[in-house]
Amino acid sequence: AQDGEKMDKVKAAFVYVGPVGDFGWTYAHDQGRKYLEEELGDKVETTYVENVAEGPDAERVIRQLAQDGNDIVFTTSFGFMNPTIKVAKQFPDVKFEHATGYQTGSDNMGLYNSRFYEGRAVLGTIAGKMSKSGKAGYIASFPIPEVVMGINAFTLAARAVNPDFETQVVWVNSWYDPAKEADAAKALLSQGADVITQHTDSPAPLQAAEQGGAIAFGQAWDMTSFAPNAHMTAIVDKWGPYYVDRVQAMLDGTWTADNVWLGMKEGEVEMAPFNDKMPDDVKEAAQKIVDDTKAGTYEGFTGPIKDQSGEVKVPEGETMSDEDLLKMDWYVEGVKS
Amino acid sequence: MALAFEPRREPSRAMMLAAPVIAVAATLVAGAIVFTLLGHDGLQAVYQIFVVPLFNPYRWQDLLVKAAPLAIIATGLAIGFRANIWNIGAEGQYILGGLAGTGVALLTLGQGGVWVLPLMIAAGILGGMVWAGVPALLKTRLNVNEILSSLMLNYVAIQLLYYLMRGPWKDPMGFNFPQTPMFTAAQTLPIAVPGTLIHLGVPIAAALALTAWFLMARSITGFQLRVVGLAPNAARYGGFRQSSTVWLALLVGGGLAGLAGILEASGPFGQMVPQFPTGYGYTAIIVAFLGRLNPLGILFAALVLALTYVGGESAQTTIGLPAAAAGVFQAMMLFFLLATDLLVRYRLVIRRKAGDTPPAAPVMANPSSETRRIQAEPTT
Amino acid sequence: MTTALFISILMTIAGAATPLLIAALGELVVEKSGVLNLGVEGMMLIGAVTGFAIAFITGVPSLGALAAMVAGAMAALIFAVLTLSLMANQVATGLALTIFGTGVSALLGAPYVGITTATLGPVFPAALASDPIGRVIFGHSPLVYLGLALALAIWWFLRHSRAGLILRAVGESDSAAHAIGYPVLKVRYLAVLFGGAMAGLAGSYYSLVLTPMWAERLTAGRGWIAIALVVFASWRPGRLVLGAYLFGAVITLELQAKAAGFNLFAPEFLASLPYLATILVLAIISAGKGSVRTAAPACLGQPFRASA
Amino acid sequence: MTHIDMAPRLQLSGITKRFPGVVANDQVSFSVAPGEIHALLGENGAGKSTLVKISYGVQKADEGTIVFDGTPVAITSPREARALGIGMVFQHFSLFEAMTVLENIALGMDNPPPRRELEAAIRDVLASYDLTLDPHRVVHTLSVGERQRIEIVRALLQRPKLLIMDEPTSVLTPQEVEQLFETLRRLAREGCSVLYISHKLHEIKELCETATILRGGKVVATCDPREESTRSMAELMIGGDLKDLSGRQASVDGEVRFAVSDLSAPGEPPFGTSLKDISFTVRSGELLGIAGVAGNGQNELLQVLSGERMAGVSGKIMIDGGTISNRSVGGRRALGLATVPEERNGHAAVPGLSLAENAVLSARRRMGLAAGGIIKAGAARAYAASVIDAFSVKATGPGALAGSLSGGNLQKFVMGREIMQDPAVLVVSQPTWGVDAGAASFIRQAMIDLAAQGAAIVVVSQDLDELLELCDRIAVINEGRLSEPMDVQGISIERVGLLMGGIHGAHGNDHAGAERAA
Ligand SMILES: Nc1ncnc2c1ncn2[C@@H]1O[C@H](COP(=O)(O)OP(=O)(O)OP(=O)(O)O)[C@@H](O)[C@H]1O
Ligand SMILES: Nc1ncnc2c1ncn2[C@@H]1O[C@H](COP(=O)(O)OP(=O)(O)OP(=O)(O)O)[C@@H](O)[C@H]1O
Ligand SMILES: [Mg+2]
Ligand SMILES: [Mg+2]
Repeated sequence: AQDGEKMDKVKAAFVYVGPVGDFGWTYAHDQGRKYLEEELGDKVETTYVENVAEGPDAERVIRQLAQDGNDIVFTTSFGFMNPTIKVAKQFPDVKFEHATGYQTGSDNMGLYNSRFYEGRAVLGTIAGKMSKSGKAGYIASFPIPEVVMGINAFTLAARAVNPDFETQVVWVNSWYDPAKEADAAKALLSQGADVITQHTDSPAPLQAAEQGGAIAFGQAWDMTSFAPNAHMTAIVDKWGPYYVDRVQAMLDGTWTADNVWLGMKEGEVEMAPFNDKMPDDVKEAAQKIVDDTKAGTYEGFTGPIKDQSGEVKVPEGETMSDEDLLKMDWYVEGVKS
Repeated sequence: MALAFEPRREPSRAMMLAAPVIAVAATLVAGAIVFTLLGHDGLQAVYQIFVVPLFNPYRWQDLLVKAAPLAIIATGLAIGFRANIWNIGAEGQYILGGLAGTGVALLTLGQGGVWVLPLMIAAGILGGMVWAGVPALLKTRLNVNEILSSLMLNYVAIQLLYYLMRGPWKDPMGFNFPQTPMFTAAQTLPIAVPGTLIHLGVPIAAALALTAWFLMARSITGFQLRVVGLAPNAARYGGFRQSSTVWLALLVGGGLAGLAGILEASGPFGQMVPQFPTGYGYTAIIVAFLGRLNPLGILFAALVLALTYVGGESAQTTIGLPAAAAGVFQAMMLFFLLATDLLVRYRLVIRRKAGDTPPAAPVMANPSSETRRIQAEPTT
Repeated sequence: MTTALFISILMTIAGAATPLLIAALGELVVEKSGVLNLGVEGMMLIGAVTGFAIAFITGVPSLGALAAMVAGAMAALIFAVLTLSLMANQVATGLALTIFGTGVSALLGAPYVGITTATLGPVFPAALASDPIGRVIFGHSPLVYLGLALALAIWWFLRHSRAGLILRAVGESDSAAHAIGYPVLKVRYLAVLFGGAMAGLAGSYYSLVLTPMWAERLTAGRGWIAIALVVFASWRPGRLVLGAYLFGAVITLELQAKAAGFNLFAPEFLASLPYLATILVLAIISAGKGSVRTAAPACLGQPFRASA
Repeated sequence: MTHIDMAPRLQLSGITKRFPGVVANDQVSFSVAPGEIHALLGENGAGKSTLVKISYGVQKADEGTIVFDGTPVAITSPREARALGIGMVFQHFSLFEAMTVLENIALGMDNPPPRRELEAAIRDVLASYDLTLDPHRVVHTLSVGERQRIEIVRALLQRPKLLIMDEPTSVLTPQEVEQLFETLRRLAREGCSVLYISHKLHEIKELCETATILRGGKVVATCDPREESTRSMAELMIGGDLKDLSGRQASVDGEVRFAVSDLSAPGEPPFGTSLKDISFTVRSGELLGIAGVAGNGQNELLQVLSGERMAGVSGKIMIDGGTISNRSVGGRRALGLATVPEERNGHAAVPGLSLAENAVLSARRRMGLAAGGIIKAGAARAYAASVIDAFSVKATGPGALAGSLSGGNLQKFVMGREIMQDPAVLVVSQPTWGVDAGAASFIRQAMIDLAAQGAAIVVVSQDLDELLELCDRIAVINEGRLSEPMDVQGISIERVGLLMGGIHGAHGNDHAGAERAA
């Protein structure tokens, strides 16, 4: 497909890091793929490869997909960035879109990401209002900017309603280890946390919260079914609209490499329905964050923001740039890690 | 009548070659049936996984690149297994090889020069050896079972990798992502066949297997390892020391795993990342056995396993077979290969049970006490 | 440390230790019969998915646990046929079984992703578990008690029963056992099937008790730890209980320390502690004059063929 | 002493058993009367073990019938055999090393009584047959003789009507043998039949009333051993004339080639025997015999002499005046030391390797079978072929796996491999253990010929007759100490027996000497 040419049909391929059955990150992307098929019908043909290890295996799979005649390849894990860059250079006629990366090597490769931290602010607000102990347990995978950003956004929002609020982080060093995530949640609960939130992919922490009588939030997907009482809401990754947009651009011949970071406004980040058990004032406060975020009137990373040592990192009135957010490696006051 | 396995006096050479073919054929048939029953197109699945990649030149490159580290690690492991040294720690040794080479790469980031890559490779081999040296030391000094110690060290190696990636070795320009900078051109493994993906690791794997095969078959050291594995007391009788064998087996295994590690890091990866270990160290154990612990067989086995990976991926895209199905296929093929292995050492016979024959003639006369000697046969 | 915290730590330790204990007990019996089955992880996954599916379909979690045992035993049967009847290498077959279990469980489990089911909750009436001490004693899922009871039963079986004596004899010298007239292969088949059933049950602990759900690779490598524990315990059920709970404790305490906000020098070091500790313990007991040698079944891992 | 009027205890007819490439038993028919002690004789591989395994249900015959006490029976398992009243003591013991005597005995019974009762029953049997054994000891701590007693007690507890013993005496002292014979005779008097396999023909003469002789799986003769000479029976077994040892000349005046002084070494952990101040010398052309009961340090001595064990060894070993004690196995070989340990399968030879490769194992230096760390395959094959040829080893060629040879043939190959390296000193252990008469005499002759060429030879053996026939001087090893060597001329067998038994077994008799004189 030459640039600028209209197409009748687009072959789109997806590369997943986990199994489509993880009910987390990969599951959400696959839901996006299905949404794409629904929306565009027979104008699109999709395939996917799941469980692809980051590194040379990914490079091979991406290349294979390019060779097999796909017009656009979505690579959906940070570790696929360098492989995607390599393959994109070798296949200038194929378009590549990489999720969560920070660089590209050629103009047939675009980047996309979601502002999940916008959802974290909603969770933080709920936590700050509902927690009795003023302490949340945060089960985190790896201290990459994406995760750090989420922890900070959550804590900032919680402290906005409860200035003494603390977030205790436990790193489990894995995106997916249900037993360990469950044990971490139990440990946090026993140390006095009454809110559990997570940046890992399994519903196990939710179930632990349900058993321990705490509240918790779904990750990537509405996980109410796992914890009907504990599950307050969830940040839902809605990749579907973006995928439709990009494939439509291919069909129209208007695709260009881009680096987009979309959030609630664009419908890429959504909150799952609030649990009925949430008090109305909490619902209102939470909904207000959602509405303000969509309206552009709420930006969590607006100063003054102090780091753990109390030093002011973001002065009053300033808002952190996307560039700074994307390499965030420090924690705001109230985070214990 | 019953089917029975009867031991052969000597292993059958014909069967050594035929057994894998029988196994693959059985996998194809059984796989097609099972997956049809599970609601997939079984025949297509078999075709996509096992046949399509073989007729695509691009896929051949993938096969070779994927098979190279498996073959290198398996060759080293097989040498140890021959001597009954059960090094299950290749995964950790692979990681340490990658890490040691990466350490050199990080120290030489600014420098060019042809010596950089060889130095990285030497460091990688050494790294794997050091990691394998721990179980060797524990076994020779304290008699610690090497299966367990080497297995445990795999987990430690992964944590060491995580620590270095998140801490001291993190790319300062890398947006805080836990990974090193990309290696420079001087630190990257060159391509062996221009215009392809086939890097230097592929010919190295082949050369190593051939060398290992020759040395195992013909050298005194190879002989030593084989004798230790078959009969440790005889090895001592032959003048081979037990501890030297343990060290040799583990250091060779660790060194080759380390080599595979740095070749992968400096080749396909081009940097060090937390996702560096992908289970090659475990898969190589299977490769070693499928290759009958013979380096030439291992080359073949590594290609077959690579085929199941590569073919499995293409079956996902072409017919939407889930990744798990490729895993099941892979396991089925392993099962069949392991099962047909029997035919090398045993032959399948149809045996008539004793009860099937009519009873023998009535009992012969009780030897009378007068008969001092019955000559049933003339003596000369 | 408050009592509540202490109690809750104890509860978590039991939770983390139980599946390891059950799977390792099964493997211990298998190894005592002279067979090394490295496929525990695969059998656990098959047990986990089967347990979940049956519990979901029937709504009866205990039926799920039962089905998990059957499924684990069926997976073990593949291993048994290959290694016992066809004399395939046990190490390689065990690894292949793990690959198989991972794949099959993912295939079978696809329809169950994203749903939850009734759990195998505490056995004793809640009244008993109302005070803290009561919780520690009576507040667990039945499998926690079953694990401990099994350890005791297996200890008695190996030490004092005729069948246990025969099992040990088969693992000690298959050729001698055969010469006296014991059905070596039959004994080993039974041991391997039992090991499979235990692995299946241990797997179902994850999908029915610890995290009542199914997701691919739910057991996340715990099967390997179970195998390590058998050696760690030098083939003794009593030490196995100790080892499993010790391991559970290390895992739990690491997370507790993190949750309590202790800033550890390198969390990675703490994460590798259980493995380093295993090596250390192994070194200590191995150096102690041949105790491991006599504990290890002499025929472990060797194929046996009866000459008839 | 006839048993015609009674139904035979065991009657085999037309028993045929085929293994791949061999007919182990070919239409074998004979019978054993109640209370009879019946010998089963034959060369290595004649099919004796196979036949008794069939009778005990361990293996199944392809053809033929078994009648027990007048009733045709199908014995398909040892359990059924025991139910009939058949007991067996195996050639290769069927014991469990890591278990106690009690557990081993319980395993050998079908319905053992509870532990305490069983222990009492064991003590009863031990007392009534005058045997000693501690039921609570773990087997791997026991001597070979004690291990055999476990098997015997196990069989006796079942009150057998037929006791099968496969080469039971190859590991016992003369005193132990005598005690065993007493037990067997007593059993026979009580009506129990005994089927007895041994290569020691003088024992057969002393013990048995009838002998069935097998050759190549067929019954070739039945005889009364009391009326035969050992020589005539041996000739029946091999189907030809037995050669005399020739060229035996006492030479005690050669120069000292092998000298060992004050050799001490710790025992193999955990239960090995330590060596204590062992000294002896062997002259050129001389054969020194070392007698002793198994487990008294013979294996340790062999390993210390060969260099396989060096840790903790003190003392001096010299060849032709040069010290070798600080040299490795290979270094000692290079200087002319050749050793043959008692266990051929897995120690002196690797069953899973070809004969050519087994030649490389110990002959690579002296015969130049390797260069620059690489094996010279052609040279190895040629050397193996020459050994096969010179020592009449029955094998398909240098490529045959060592494990495919029968015990006697493998022993010939191993001996030939060492002897043809033209060693200065040869140290061998149990050179003819379990080897049939023909092969044994060949092997002995080869050692005599080697000595005649000037080598010094040390023979460690439990077979006193062999030593008396072969050696110039004999020393006895007991609990790691070596006695003064004694000249064979005019030696007192009783004294040797007493030395062998140490202080404990001091109630020996003179039967072996008497037998030899006959
Ligand atoms: N399990 C077996 N498989 C194949 N061949 C066998 C087997 N057992 C014995 N044979 C063969 O059968 C023949 C008879 O062996 P057997 O052990 O009965 O001899 P034997 O008379 O007991 O010899 P020895 O005096 O050395 O003990 C030998 O040729 C042997 O190679
Ligand atoms: N299970 C078996 N399978 C195949 N061959 C066997 C088996 N058992 C014995 N044999 C063969 O039988 C032959 C002799 O066996 P056996 O054990 O009777 O030896 P032997 O002559 O009695 O020696 P030894 O003196 O060591 O007892 C060898 O050729 C061996 O390969
Ligand atoms: Mg025999
Ligand atoms: Mg024999």
